[in-house]
This record gives sequence, structure tokens and C-alpha cells, in this order.
Amino acid sequence: MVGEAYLAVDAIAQKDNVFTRMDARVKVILSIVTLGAVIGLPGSRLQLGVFVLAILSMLAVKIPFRLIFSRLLPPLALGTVVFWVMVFFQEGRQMFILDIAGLKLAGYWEGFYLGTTVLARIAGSVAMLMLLSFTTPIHELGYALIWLRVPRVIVEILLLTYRYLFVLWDEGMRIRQAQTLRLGYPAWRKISGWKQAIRSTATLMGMVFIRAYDRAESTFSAMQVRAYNGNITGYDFKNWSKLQTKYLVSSLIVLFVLVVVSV
Amino acid sequence: MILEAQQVHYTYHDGTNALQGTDIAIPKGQFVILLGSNGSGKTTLFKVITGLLKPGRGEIRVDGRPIKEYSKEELYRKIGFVFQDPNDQLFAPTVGEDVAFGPVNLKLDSAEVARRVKAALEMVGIPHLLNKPIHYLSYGQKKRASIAGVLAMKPEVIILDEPTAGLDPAGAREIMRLLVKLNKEERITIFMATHDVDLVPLYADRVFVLFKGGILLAGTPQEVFNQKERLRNAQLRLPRVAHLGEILFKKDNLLIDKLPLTIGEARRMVISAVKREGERHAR
Amino acid sequence: MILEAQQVHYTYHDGTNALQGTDIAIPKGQFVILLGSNGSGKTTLFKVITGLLKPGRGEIRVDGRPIKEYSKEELYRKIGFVFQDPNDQLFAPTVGEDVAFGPVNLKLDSAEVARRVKAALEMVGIPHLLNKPIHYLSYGQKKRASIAGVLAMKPEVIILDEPTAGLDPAGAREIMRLLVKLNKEERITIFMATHDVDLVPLYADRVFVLFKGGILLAGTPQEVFNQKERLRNAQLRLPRVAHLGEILFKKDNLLIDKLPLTIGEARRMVISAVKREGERHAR
Amino acid sequence: MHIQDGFLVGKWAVGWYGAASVFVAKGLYDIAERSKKALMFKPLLGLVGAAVFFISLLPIPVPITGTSSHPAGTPMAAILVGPFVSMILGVIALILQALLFAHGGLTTLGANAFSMGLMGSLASYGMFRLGRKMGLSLGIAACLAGIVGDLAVYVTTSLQLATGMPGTHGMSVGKAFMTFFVLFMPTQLPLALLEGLVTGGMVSYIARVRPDILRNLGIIKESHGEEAGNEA
Ligand SMILES: Nc1ncnc2c1ncn2[C@@H]1O[C@H](COP(=O)(O)OP(=O)(O)OP(=O)(O)O)[C@@H](O)[C@H]1O
Ligand SMILES: Nc1ncnc2c1ncn2[C@@H]1O[C@H](COP(=O)(O)OP(=O)(O)OP(=O)(O)O)[C@@H](O)[C@H]1O
Ligand SMILES: [Mg+2]
Ligand SMILES: [Mg+2]
Repeated sequence: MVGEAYLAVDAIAQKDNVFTRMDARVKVILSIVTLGAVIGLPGSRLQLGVFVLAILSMLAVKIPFRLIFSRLLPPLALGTVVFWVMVFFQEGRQMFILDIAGLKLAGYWEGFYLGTTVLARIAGSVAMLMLLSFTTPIHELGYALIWLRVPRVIVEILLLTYRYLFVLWDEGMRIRQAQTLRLGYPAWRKISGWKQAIRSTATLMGMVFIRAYDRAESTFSAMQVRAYNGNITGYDFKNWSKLQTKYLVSSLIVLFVLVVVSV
Repeated sequence: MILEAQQVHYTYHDGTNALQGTDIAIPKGQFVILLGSNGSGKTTLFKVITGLLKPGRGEIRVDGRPIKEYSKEELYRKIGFVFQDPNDQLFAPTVGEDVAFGPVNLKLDSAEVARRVKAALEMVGIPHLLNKPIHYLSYGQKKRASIAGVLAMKPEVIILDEPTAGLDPAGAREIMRLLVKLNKEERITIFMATHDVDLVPLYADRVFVLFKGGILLAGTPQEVFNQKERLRNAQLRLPRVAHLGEILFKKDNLLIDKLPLTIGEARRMVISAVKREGERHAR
Repeated sequence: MILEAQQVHYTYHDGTNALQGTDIAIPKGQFVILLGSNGSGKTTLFKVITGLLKPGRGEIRVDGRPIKEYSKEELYRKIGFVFQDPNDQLFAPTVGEDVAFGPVNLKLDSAEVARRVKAALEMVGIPHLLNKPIHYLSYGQKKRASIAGVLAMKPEVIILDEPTAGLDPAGAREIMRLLVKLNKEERITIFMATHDVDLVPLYADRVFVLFKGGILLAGTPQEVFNQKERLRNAQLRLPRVAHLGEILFKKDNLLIDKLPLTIGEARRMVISAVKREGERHAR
Repeated sequence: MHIQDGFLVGKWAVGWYGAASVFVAKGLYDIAERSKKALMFKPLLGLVGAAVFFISLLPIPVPITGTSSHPAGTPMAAILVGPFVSMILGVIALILQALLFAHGGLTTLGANAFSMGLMGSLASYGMFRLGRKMGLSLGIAACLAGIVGDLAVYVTTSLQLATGMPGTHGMSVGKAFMTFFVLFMPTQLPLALLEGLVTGGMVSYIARVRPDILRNLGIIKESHGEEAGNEA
């Protein structure tokens, strides 16, 4: 099953550590600046530096290595494919020649540099984003986004979506299991089995959507009896501590040093 | 009377007549239970008296004034409604934010909001869960959090739809004790629905029995449970100890003065029966 | 033994140890109740023994063979699982189509499917609802339809997760009678979870008490309810009449030979106490 | 199909943010208008968002390759709430996916919002409306919408990569586009077909079981009854 492990991110962001105690706004600002640098600046040293720092930070607060690895794998695999495509197709100075069964394939330096850049950018930005999400609960992130002037409606819907994702997830999985028990997902290697599995999937989706609709009605009623007037996040309940300037400034200095060293 | 419904009718879009001339009156400060089988109309009645559904005919009065004259804010400062499924009610990401939702909508200043949130969570016994995301709560904790969300609006009456459904005996007892505390200490009128008849004699000052959208019986638990036949017709039953008392009275000619409703009353009944038998022989 | 779980462990992704070395054995043909408070792991145990979740450690055997050796079809011909909420289980638009879902997937021919659908609906007592859209059923009818869907696969054992939850007393009694009928007449082994202790003595041949993912007590209802303290520790309680018996015995020194668990037993207890008092004085 | 962080050079990443934001503004305006009419619209969007997100997590086996894929859910959302509002849901899904699964990214959010959110929604919605006008049944129209929607995302993304990927300036845009287009064909074509099948199946299921929902959302006409199948 895909999803359940994905949602584990949230459980980890609840753990208490240096980064989770940090103000979400600090983390968001820092992440945006870092991402900007990683994507905007040329070369690959800074990017790799960010990658290493982010991974080390995650390990330092005891985020399971397996989880980090499994999350990194797909984007890095994609990046590696791109890397090789570039090495072979970005023509320029020749780097090496592969001779596979008479078929000559040339690799090029230009492609190698470019491929490394792309790979390093992917690594750096993915690691940075992972650090952010593994250390910031979504609701804190939401309030940081409001503070950063992201339209409130988007954040409100985001938070509702996130909240009810867990509820619908449980319901949907139960329905899926009930279907399984009555052989709704038979061996899908056979055509007839596959057809049945598709049919069951469409039914499951329909049922989850109907649940969502009905729950929206009940939730709306529950909002009404608490005098709902159109605003869901009227007030940042958690008294924001003063923006932790010292964290922000010191991290920005680290980033600046990285940039200077690597460019 | 803090709440009154007079000859209320309600029909759903598909033609189901869920309420057919329902009459209730809830005196201030009491603990009132609405007893009814599945589909008898309990939830519909609650939605009508909280203004979520507009009755087809009939009138609702809150604290003596027709409900139509209230503004939303005024109304929901007076009445709180706790839904059966706490997941419907807890839509904010964390407990604290959810409890703050009502007070914020009442346009209270943030210090007052924070104070109310804290007080409400303490009343229901979960102040430590303030910053917990909802999806990490157990069912019983969710139930408490949803009650806190309503308490934070400082209502005069709280309406609860099957507050013990889905809870184990210990969890159900805790919620009922919480409601009794709110009723006795905070003087909040409680009006709750259930189909668990064993709860009624332990907690209710008054009972209404709803059946097919109409009030079949009303009165004290003793009055209501004396109408055994009508209860059974309404798909309900006697509390188990009352059933025992009834059998002993009818089939074994044991003399009892009134139907025992709680374990304490049943105990007294047995003791006095034994004593009487002793006295009969002593004479 | 139709079902066995040996030292089963299960841990959810977030690290919750829901099952910690659970052992159960369900003899063929019996009516077995799994009693446990909220979060004790009942649903998880059911999902593990039906193969929906893979246990971290331990083994499940169905009819003596390890569950791993079964194909899906073989397995779900043997065991049926009725979920707590019938809405999770009824996916087709009409009752008939829903009940036919399993048999069709077993690749039975259409005459046989029709026969099974009819038989299953008759067994649960709703043959007249064959063409009704699910959306229009009451909760109790949905419950029956969901049981019919499982019956149509002709399983040897049916596992039910809190089959009476959310039903009113009359509805709950009807479902329990249906289960007894399936057990006695169709010889289907029943294994059901509940936290309603009052149900246990009326129906169960055997009881397992689950607490924090382990079996705390197992045996006949009489054996289990004699361990009052351990039950209370597991967030459960005695059946109400047993509680009455206990008080009369402990506080009032009434002589009783065994704890009454049902109203019938309690009645006998009271009668004999009264008689004994009479005889004592007569002497 | 999302563009990963790092695949777009800075100026294109910013450019797509700009392009997407115009339509986000339109989506926000639509939400505000519809919320005025019915206060329930916002909670409804939250729940529809959750349902669509759930749908996008469902693995579907692909028989030929032996792997599994998952639907995008965008066409479904577009059919249910309209193209621009559906784009907002798309943006939300993209943010969550970036955070929870490291899928997509923040710098490419603009580009992904444009392709998956906007182009996918517009194409699906347009196809669905067109199909209905042509008298196709709900299921078929939704199925076509699913296919066309995914294809639109696929084409737009290939174009975005062709123009914005580092190192593509040497090539002509046309050649680069064809490269990406062919490269993604084996995964994207079956996915589009799957999306069509499940979207169609889902819509016709809802139409059979709860036609009232489709009526309330304005997808089928008031009590026309034609789609309702065996409504009692
Ligand atoms: N949205 C709806 N549309 C149509 N009919 C409805 C709707 N909600 C409830 N009903 C019907 O109205 C009647 C009363 O339902 P209601 O939910 O008020 O009963 P209840 O006493 O709360 O039952 P329960 O104990 O099962 O919660 C039932 O016949 C029910 O089927
Ligand atoms: N999907 C899940 N992810 C994480 N933890 C879970 C999940 N499902 C259940 N749990 C946890 O596992 C434990 C056992 O849960 P389970 O649902 O099996 O209990 P139960 O006995 O069925 O309770 P109830 O009477 O409330 O149905 C609980 O602590 C619960 O919080
Ligand atoms: Mg109800
Ligand atoms: Mg359970």
C-alpha cells in the first residue's frame, strides 16, 4: 500500500527537537531563500553542500535513515536518468566512448557538467524540502504561509484537506478491504481480473467522493452552530513567539558562507 | 423553559416525514434525555431546534423567544450542539484551534479567546492536548475535544447527539460524569439523545421518548419506565434491572412497591423482599 | 480449530503496537465473543486473522493450515468478515447487486448466483429488499444486507466487528438472534467483537477478553466474569445483573452460589434467597 | 506527471509562477463568488480536495508493465467544481505532494500548477462539457475528459521541459519537445487511458447511487432523471 507510509511524515514532524521548536516562519523563509540559491546559482558545489547539510541535519534529529532514503530515491533516480541522457546527447568535447556491440556511444564533457548541475540541484532542493516537511507540522506551515501573504482561502482549504485526508484515508482503506474480502481485487495479471480491479477502484473512488460530500454537509452544520461567518482561520490561536531572528540570521549566514565558498 | 418545540413538523426532500408534530419543553438547569430508536427522528429534532433545519410547521422557542428573532451569534451563545461523530465537528488541524473557532467567530479579543480555550479544555479534562493534531486523538479524546469546542462558547444549554455511542463502558461513564459535572457545577442545561435505556435512570431528571417523529412519552424516568408496553412498541426496552424487577413481580408474585431502575434500587428491592419473607414467617 | 492465532504481533506505521503476542483459538461451530475496550486491538486482530494485514510476528491458521498457503478465493470462501459500519461494505447501487458481488467474483454461473442471493437475503430476513437502492435502507437493514453479502459466499466462519453498535435495543436483539440462528441452524462458526458486556452471557459459548493487544482472559462467560478485578482493569465491567449479584453478596451477605449473569439467573438467585430466608425462620 | 525541483532553470520557474498566478486569481474570485451564494462551498472544497488527494494515492496495476500507476484526479475535480476552482485544488495537492512525498517541488510549483492544475482542468472540463453537449452519456463524457485531461498535462509538461530545462537552449524547441514527448509516451499513454476509465466509472457510479449530489453541484439538470438509472 502506497499512502500510509507517506503520511508518516506528519508523525515525525510532531516529534520534539531543535528544528520542530523553531518558528515555522523562520524555516519557511530559510527554505525559500535556499531553494532560490540552489536553483538560481550555477555550478554544483553549493547544491551539494546544501544537500549534505540538510541530510546531516535530518540525521541529527533522528529521522530514520530508511525514510529519508526511500523519499530521496525516486527523484534521484529520475535525476540520474536525466544525467546520463545529457552526458550522451549534449554534444561538445568528447569525454569517453562506449563500444557496445559495435554501436559507438560518445559521452561529452558539456553534458557531464550540465547533468551534474541538474542532479545536484535536484538533490539539494529535495533534501531542503524534506528537512522542512520532516520538522514542520502542516498546520504551522499553513500559518506561516498566511503570514507570508499566501491567499488565506488557499491555506484554509489546504488545512481542511489535510485534516480530512486522514479521515477519508481510513474510510477508503476500509472500503477497499471490504472489497478485497469479497474478491473485488482478484489477480490482476489476467484481463478479467484487471477489469474487475479497475471497476472496484472506480467504485471505491465514487464512494469516497460521496463520503466527502456528505461529510462536508455535516462539517458545515458543525461550523454553523459555532457561528461560522465565512472565515475558517480567523485567528492564529497559537501565540506566535517573536520571530526567532537569531535562528534566521545565523542560518542565513551559514548559507551565505556556503555560497561564497562554492562560487 | 430554555428550549421549547411546539407541534414541529419536518419533511426531508425525499418525502420522509421525520418529525410529525413533536412537542418538547426543556426546563432550565435540568438534565434531559431524549430516548428513541433508530430513525425515530432524534437527530432531525436536534437540527431543527438548533436552527440548522427550518421546520415545515410549528415553532421553536429559545429562552421564551421565537428562534427566528435571534441572530446567529446570539443563538449559538445560548445553545451548543455536539454532533454524534466528533470527526464532523473537529475540522481544525489542532485541538486548540478547533476550540478557538467558536470564540473567534464571536469576535472576542485574543486574550479572552485564549482564556476560554484553556478553561474549556480544563473542564473536559484534556488541557494537555492543546497543541495536538486531531488525528492523533483517540475516539474518547475527540469526543471531549468536541464538547470543549462547544463549551468555549459558554452556552446555557448543550445538546448532544448520542454522546456515548461507540465508547466502551469506562469511556461512556467518563463522558456521562463530565456531563453531570457541567450540569451541576456550571449549571448548564443538558439535553442529550441516546437509545441506551440503561443510562436514563442514572442521569436523567426528565425523559422524552420519541417514536416515529412524535413524543410518545414524557416525564421522570420512573413515570416513563412504568409504561412498559408503550416503550416496547417504540423498539426500546426497560433497563435490565427493571426488567428483573418486573419478572419478579409478575411471575413470582414478589411484592415490590415500585420498579427498580438502578442497581441501587434493585438492591433495596431484594433486601426488603427477603426481610419481608423473614417477617412473614416470624409472625 | 477453525481459526487460530499464535503469538501474533502487529505494529502500525506510526509505531502503535496494536497486537502484542495475541493467542486465540476458535473451535468449529461455536459462538465466540471477543470482548475489549476501545483501542484494545479488536479490529486489528480481525484484520490480521482475515489476512487483510500481515502480522509482524506470529502465525495464523485457518482450519489447521497456515493462512499463507491459501489463495484469496479459497480463504474468503472459508471466512467472511462483516465490518462495523455497513456503509463501508455496501458498494453496489442495490441490495441484490451488492449481495451478488462476492458470488460473481467466485465465477459462479448466473443461476447459482441468483440462488445464493435469494437464499442469503432470506436468511437475514430481507428478501423483499432485493431491488432497493442501498441509499434508502435504514441502518438496521444495511446491517442485514451487509451480513447477507458475506453469507452469499457460504463461509464456514463469520467474523463480525461490533455488529450491534449503533443499533437500538430492538435492532440489536434482532441481529443477535440472526447470528444465533446462523450458528445453530447453518452451523456457521461466529466470532464477534463487542464492548457490550451485557450481551456476552446471553449468547457466547466462549469469551476472549482483549486488553492492550493481548488476551487477558479466556473461557466460558462464567469463568471470565468471575475475574471481576481483571475485567475492570481492562476498562470493562460486569453485566448489570452480575453487578447486582455481587453487591448483594458482598455488602448484604446474601448467600449466592454463583454470580448471576443473565436476568433468568438473577431471578433464580432472588427467589432462592427469599425462600432460604423463609426456611431459616421456619426452623 | 510533475516536474521535479531542479528541472527548470530559474527564469522559467519564475515565469510559470507568474503565468499560473493569473489563473489562481480567477479561481480565488470564483470561490469567493460561490461562497457568497452558499457558505458551504469552502468546507465542500476542503473535503473534495481531500477526496481527490485520496484518489491520487490509489495504486492501479498496469498489466503490461507489471508496475502500478496512480490517477491524477484533476479531471474528476474539474468536472465536479469547474476548471478554475479545480486549479486551486490542484495547487493545494501539489503543495501537499511536494511536502509529503518529495514529489514535484516548490520552485516548480508554478509550472506544475499551470500544466496539471490549469491545462489539465481546462481540457477535462471543456471535453466533458463538449461531450455532454454532443449528447454523450455521463460516463463516456467523463471518460473522455479523463483521457483528454491527462494528455493535456502531458503535452504541456513536455513543452515546459523543452523550453525550461537546463541545456535545452542548444536544441530547437520542437526537437526538444519531441524528445520529451516520446520519452514519456510509454508511461503517460496508459495512464491517460486509466484516468479515463476510472473517471468515467466514478462519475457513472455517483450518478447511479447519489444523483442528488451531481444535481446539487450543477453537473446534471434538476430532476431530469435521465441519468439517474434506477432511481427509485
Ligand atoms: N438527509 C436525509 N434525507 C432523507 N431522509 C432522512 C435524512 N436524514 C434522516 N432521514 C430520515 O428521517 C428519519 C429520522 O432520522 P434521524 O436521523 O433523525 O433519526 P435518529 O433518531 O437520529 O436515528 P439514529 O438513532 O439512527 O441516529 C429516518 O427515517 C431517516 O431515514
Ligand atoms: N491505521 C492505524 N494507524 C495507526 N494506529 C492505529 C490504526 N488503526 C488503529 N490504530 C491503533 O491501534 C490500536 C488498536 O486499534 P483497534 O482499532 O484495533 O482497536 P479496537 O479494539 O477495534 O477499538 P474500538 O472498540 O474503538 O473499535 C489503537 O491504539 C489504535 O489507536
Ligand atoms: Mg441520529
Ligand atoms: Mg474496532
